[in-house]
Amino acid sequence: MNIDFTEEELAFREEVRQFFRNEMPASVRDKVARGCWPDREDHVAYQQALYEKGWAGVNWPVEYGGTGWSAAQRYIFYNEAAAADAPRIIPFGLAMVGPVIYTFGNDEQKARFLPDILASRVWWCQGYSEPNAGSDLAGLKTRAVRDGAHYIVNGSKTWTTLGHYADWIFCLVRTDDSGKKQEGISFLLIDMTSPGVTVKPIITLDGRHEVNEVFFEDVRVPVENLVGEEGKGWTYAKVLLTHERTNIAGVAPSKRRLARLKALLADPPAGVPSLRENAVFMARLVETEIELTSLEYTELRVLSAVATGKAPGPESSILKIKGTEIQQALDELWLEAAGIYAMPFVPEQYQAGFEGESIGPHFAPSMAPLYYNNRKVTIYGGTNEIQKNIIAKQVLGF
Amino acid sequence: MNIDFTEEELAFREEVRQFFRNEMPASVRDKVARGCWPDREDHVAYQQALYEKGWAGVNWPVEYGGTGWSAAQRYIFYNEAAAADAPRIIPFGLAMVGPVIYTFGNDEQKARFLPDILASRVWWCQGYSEPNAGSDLAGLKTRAVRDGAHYIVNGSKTWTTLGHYADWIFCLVRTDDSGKKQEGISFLLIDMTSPGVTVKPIITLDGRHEVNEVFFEDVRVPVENLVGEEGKGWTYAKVLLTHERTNIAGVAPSKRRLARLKALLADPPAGVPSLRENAVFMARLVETEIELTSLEYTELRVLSAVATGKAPGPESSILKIKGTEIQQALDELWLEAAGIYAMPFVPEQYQAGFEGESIGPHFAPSMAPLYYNNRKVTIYGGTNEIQKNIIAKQVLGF
Amino acid sequence: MDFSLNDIQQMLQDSASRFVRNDYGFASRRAIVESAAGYSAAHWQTYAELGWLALPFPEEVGGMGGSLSDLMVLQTELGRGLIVEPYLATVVMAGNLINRHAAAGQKQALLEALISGEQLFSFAGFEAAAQHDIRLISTTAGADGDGYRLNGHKAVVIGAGLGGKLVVVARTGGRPGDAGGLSLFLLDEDAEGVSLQGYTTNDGLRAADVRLSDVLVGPEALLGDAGTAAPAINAMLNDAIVALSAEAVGVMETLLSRTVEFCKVRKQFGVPIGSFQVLQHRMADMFMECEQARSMLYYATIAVAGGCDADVAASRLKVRIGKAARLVGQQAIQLHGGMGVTDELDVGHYFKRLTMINTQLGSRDAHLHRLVQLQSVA
Amino acid sequence: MDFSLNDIQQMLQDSASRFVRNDYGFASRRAIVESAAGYSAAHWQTYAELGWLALPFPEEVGGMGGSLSDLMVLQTELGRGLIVEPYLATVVMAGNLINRHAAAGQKQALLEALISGEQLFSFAGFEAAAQHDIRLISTTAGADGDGYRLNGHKAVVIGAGLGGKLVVVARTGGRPGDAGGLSLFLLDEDAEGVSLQGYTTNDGLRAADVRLSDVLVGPEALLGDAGTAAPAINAMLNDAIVALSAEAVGVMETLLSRTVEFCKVRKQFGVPIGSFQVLQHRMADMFMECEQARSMLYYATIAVAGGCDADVAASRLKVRIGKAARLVGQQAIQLHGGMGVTDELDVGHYFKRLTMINTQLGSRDAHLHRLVQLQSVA
Repeated sequence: MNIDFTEEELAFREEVRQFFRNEMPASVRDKVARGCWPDREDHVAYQQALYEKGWAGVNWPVEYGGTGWSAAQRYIFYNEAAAADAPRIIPFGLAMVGPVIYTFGNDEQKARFLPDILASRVWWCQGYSEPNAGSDLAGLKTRAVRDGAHYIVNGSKTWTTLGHYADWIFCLVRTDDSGKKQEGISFLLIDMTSPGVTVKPIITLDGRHEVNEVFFEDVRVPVENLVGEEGKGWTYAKVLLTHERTNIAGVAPSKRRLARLKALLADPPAGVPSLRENAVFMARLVETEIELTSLEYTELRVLSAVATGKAPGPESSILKIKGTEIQQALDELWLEAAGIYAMPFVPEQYQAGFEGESIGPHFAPSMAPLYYNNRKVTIYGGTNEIQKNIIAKQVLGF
Repeated sequence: MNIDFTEEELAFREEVRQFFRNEMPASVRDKVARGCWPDREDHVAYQQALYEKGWAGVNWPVEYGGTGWSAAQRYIFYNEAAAADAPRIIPFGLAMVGPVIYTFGNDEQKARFLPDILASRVWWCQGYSEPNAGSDLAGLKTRAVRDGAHYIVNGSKTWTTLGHYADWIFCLVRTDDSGKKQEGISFLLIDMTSPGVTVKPIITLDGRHEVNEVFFEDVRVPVENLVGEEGKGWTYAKVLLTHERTNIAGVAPSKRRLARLKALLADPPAGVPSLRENAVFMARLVETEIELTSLEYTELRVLSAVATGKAPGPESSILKIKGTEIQQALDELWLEAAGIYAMPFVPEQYQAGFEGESIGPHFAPSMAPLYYNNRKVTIYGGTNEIQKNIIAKQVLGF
Repeated sequence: MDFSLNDIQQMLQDSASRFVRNDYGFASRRAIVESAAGYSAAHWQTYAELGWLALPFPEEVGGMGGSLSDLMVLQTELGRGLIVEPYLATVVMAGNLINRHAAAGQKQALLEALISGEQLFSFAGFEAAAQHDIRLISTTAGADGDGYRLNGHKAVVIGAGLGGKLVVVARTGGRPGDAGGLSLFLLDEDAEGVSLQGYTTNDGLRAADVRLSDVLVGPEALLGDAGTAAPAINAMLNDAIVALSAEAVGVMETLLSRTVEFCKVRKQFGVPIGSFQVLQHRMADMFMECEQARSMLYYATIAVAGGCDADVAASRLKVRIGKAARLVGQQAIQLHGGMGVTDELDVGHYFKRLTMINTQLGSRDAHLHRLVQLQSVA
Repeated sequence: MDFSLNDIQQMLQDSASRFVRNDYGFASRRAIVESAAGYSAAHWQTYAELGWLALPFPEEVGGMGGSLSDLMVLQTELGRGLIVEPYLATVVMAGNLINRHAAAGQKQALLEALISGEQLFSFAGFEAAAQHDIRLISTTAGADGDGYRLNGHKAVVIGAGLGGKLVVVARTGGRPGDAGGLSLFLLDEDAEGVSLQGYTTNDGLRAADVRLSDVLVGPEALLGDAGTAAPAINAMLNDAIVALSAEAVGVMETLLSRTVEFCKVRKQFGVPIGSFQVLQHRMADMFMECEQARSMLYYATIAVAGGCDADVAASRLKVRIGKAARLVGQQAIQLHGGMGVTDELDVGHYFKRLTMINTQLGSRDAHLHRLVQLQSVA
């Protein structure tokens, strides 16, 4: 058992720190540090900086322009990124459709799509969930009917995160419903500018527009946009889902949020309650910290197993469940730290460029919206209840 | 809304206090106060004192020798009994088979059995659960086959509390298995001295002999010992189970245990950790106290509804679930209060008459066995999981 | 021993329930929240006509002389409607305080104006550094001629900014940490030196931060005796915790029934999701939390009204409500899935209110910590 | 970054696992617990032969020079067997302390006797008033001629009463509350003035309360330098918490697998009870607790071995193990139903051990409180 970094890894860490110090756009860092939501341009600017450095394809193999990093290097990268207040890497292109294309796509598709994904020149979004197919994803109804060189797509997708920013969408569509419901699903890439595609905002509890419904009305999609085989989409999607669950855990960002909270409590600005004197609160904080350290080591164990050649298995469900529980525990701790100023709803205050007189401590009024918004994390990516079903079935053998 | 006692009720309370001060055997009170298990004679002595006073049939109607008390009077009685360190009233005769007999039995049975139950001259035990019929009580297999003026009983019962003290057992037996499993069950009274009845101890985790298996091998039971109609036993048992669940809540004894714990912490004897300085522990204590107060008022609401003519319904499942959770929370608090002296297993120290040198604070070594023993409370009387099924089905309509 | 409603309570429950059902649907509530006024003046008049504004006040000032239990019954129903009018601020807090502490002469006129619906009030007590602990208040009211000069900053004054009057807590003596020296002043929102920074709260109420800079008032602005307001404020806060908790019970019971309905019709995997045992047990847990919260509400209402261990009872209630609200609110959202986090569905708005109720008047953590400290020295 | 076992660890795991499977079945364990000796001297010799007694000690005294990780691997397997021999007391606690603090000359002979299996030891440190806080120790060792006179009462000395030697912590200086002034003494159990009140613990170990009344010892009884033992004791306790927690992980993983097996075969309502979703999720929760506990064990092993924030890491581990043990233990019993509370089935005995592990070396509450205090002043 050994988790000490090698000399090479320590040198790598220094290089990563340098990058974040010097090459990440400062305006983006400031927004994240202040709890503002970065906009489309911010994300693109950050990801293109990564691309320039050759680091956009964190998980990609070298042959497709990826880093080819070891598990330890990826661990270092994610921790340094979070510590430097980098925004999350938008996963839909780089972490989701990219790997599907280089794993299951044909050479034409690789040549056509991968470079733009890696360089963040094209913004992708995900078309999985439907109004009546949430936890029961395989029950999806959006249909793609073959018509010569095209599929005609009809139906709708929902909870499409940042779909209003997107140029392309990757979709699970039904191409056959004669057999088992999982078997008639295909994986299709759709240009959002195609006639018949409509994006409708969904406003969430925090008052934000982050997710969307996407409607397809007789949308013609060239057959060359089908990834892999028709009817095999479910297989490709399942691989993705395992990665998505691992990604959702968010250990490094949670560490950053916890460290920031402890710094706040150590030297509370005016208007922040003196919570270090409240042992009830502090016990919650300590227990959350312990849970997070445990999860960090669980993640390291999974990474270490992957490094020695084992595939990430249903254990990734632990990462999803515990990671999201910790995120929500942190939301609650931060909400408590907002004290009486948790109540005002002043969204302008946590937008970039706000120059007015702050209501209460600057961060405080954004804590309730964040708490509301983050209720989603135990729902999306397969609800935590679905994850426990997976553990019961695939790990415990029920 | 009003829970103030009337003048009459206050006078009644004084009378109850007087009784416990003067007429409950002092040796019994001392055992309970010291955390010792009262033996058969102790229980009988206490219950016969109640009988002498006319208070043995707390829940019984006056016509059968009961008190005919109002809900408020019963509430007062149970609280005073707990506060005076009275042992629990052994429920099998007075709270279980007695009510079944006076409700569903015939006149001969009433005349024959009720006086001895009321006077605690006969010790009853309960024959419901079987090795393969626990949560699925209706799946019971003990058979009673009619043979002229007798039933011939074969099978076994388990978890029979204090069955080794008992003179009689009331049993659910299968008299028919042609229809639905609930329909072929009958309610039979069996003399434990009948040939073919064997009692075998089950030693529980705490090292005690409290429960038993009872075997029936060709036991001849006169048909006049059948209560009510053949095949209707399940109906009678269900009524009992609702009462049992309510009884299990044990609000008054839990209040007593909590008060005792607070007294201990206020002035801790040598060897008891100074837990009042430990806010983590104290927060658990305060939350348990809040939960208990809530449950007390939930119970009062049920009693008040019963008093205004409503039958205790599936809400009694809340009493069972929360009451047992609180008992177990108290077990854990007391275990913590035992500190380092939770470890020694010295059962002689908490037997009556122990005069040796105590290992640690007198109460401490009995806390782990009590904690172990009380794991049963969320299992028996219908597991807490079964109770939640009942709430989901009967209250929420699933 | 009787927990059934008496005739007045039954009437209150019926009228409030009817009002919420007929006149305070989710769409009309949304319109009120989004309106410039931020509350419905017409509804406020209805509340006056229904006697709700008069409920807790003595008959001699035109009140109904209702009990804390009566108020509890009403608030529970208002909770089911997510009412945004400043009933808690005006009636339960500011009005209560005026009734408890103002001089007889002041009381009559102020409460009559309140009861008739003419005048709104808000309680400008809390401050950033004090949070909900009134003893830590630092706003000062120094003597100035025969009047006073007020300086300070009141945080998140619920109901301020609607053109009502402010009942301000300020120190005429003592220092932050002292219970003594607190006084009450009545100010107009637009008085010289008073500046309001108004906003909507996360749950759709109107509120404001109130800054007082050399606000000069005459002696008539002082409500009741100087320096002695702490007991009245404390008693008012205990009442307010009961009323707020009653509202929470109404919100929670609504969330439970919405969730049960939803799980009966929402299908996944070809069956209603309510057929899954895990979700059934989750709803059984929500049900038990609602019932236990309601029971604790009864306990605390009786204790606070009876003045017996009222501070402890109020804190215990707030802790119990906070725990129940967390489970019921979070699970209502979880079981609604994606729909639960949309602005469109009412469920999310009940959840938001419930979350803010935990913050309002001191959180579960704050009250639990207070109880632990009381136990540790008891 | 590598969490796989190295060759030595794999060998330890294999040999311990084989021993538990072949030689430490539940019936034979019960016979050992009920025997007059209370442990198996024969097994103890096996432990010596397998090198387990030598594991953590340096090679120069005949040890294997094993790491804390190696010890962790072994203890996890021993946990699966509910071993009652005093491995923790003799090797992990008393031996560790001798190795850390005794003078070189003393160390050699004592550890050789330990490693060969000839001599048992126990750690007589804790006291009733001090509980597990070593700074509060009040047992005194006053100077007497060129030796010492010991007086005090040691509480629940695990492994005492088996004829081994006691490593006693006593004050040669300072007062209860001081970290300074603590010294270690080596006593025979039957020395004059030493009286043992022996018993079995709830989980089948042997232990004793040890009273010291004017126990006169020569200077050779002092282990290492006088008055300076606190750092060594503290370091030993951190190691012991890691080892004890490793044992807990073995116990928990065993309980989980027993429960899963049981729920697959136990039928009610005509189906295996493991087909009920609520019970499946309960076991998924148990699984996650086991995994998170194991992860925390790795973290703390590395931190304690590296001497980096070792006190905090050990407390955090003990808190995490306490939480996991509570859920896994209690739910294992609950899911076994009536069978879980019988003395007959092994499951209950794993549960009993797990419960006592929480008490041993300081409970979850005690360590969490300690961490809260550290945070509050950090």
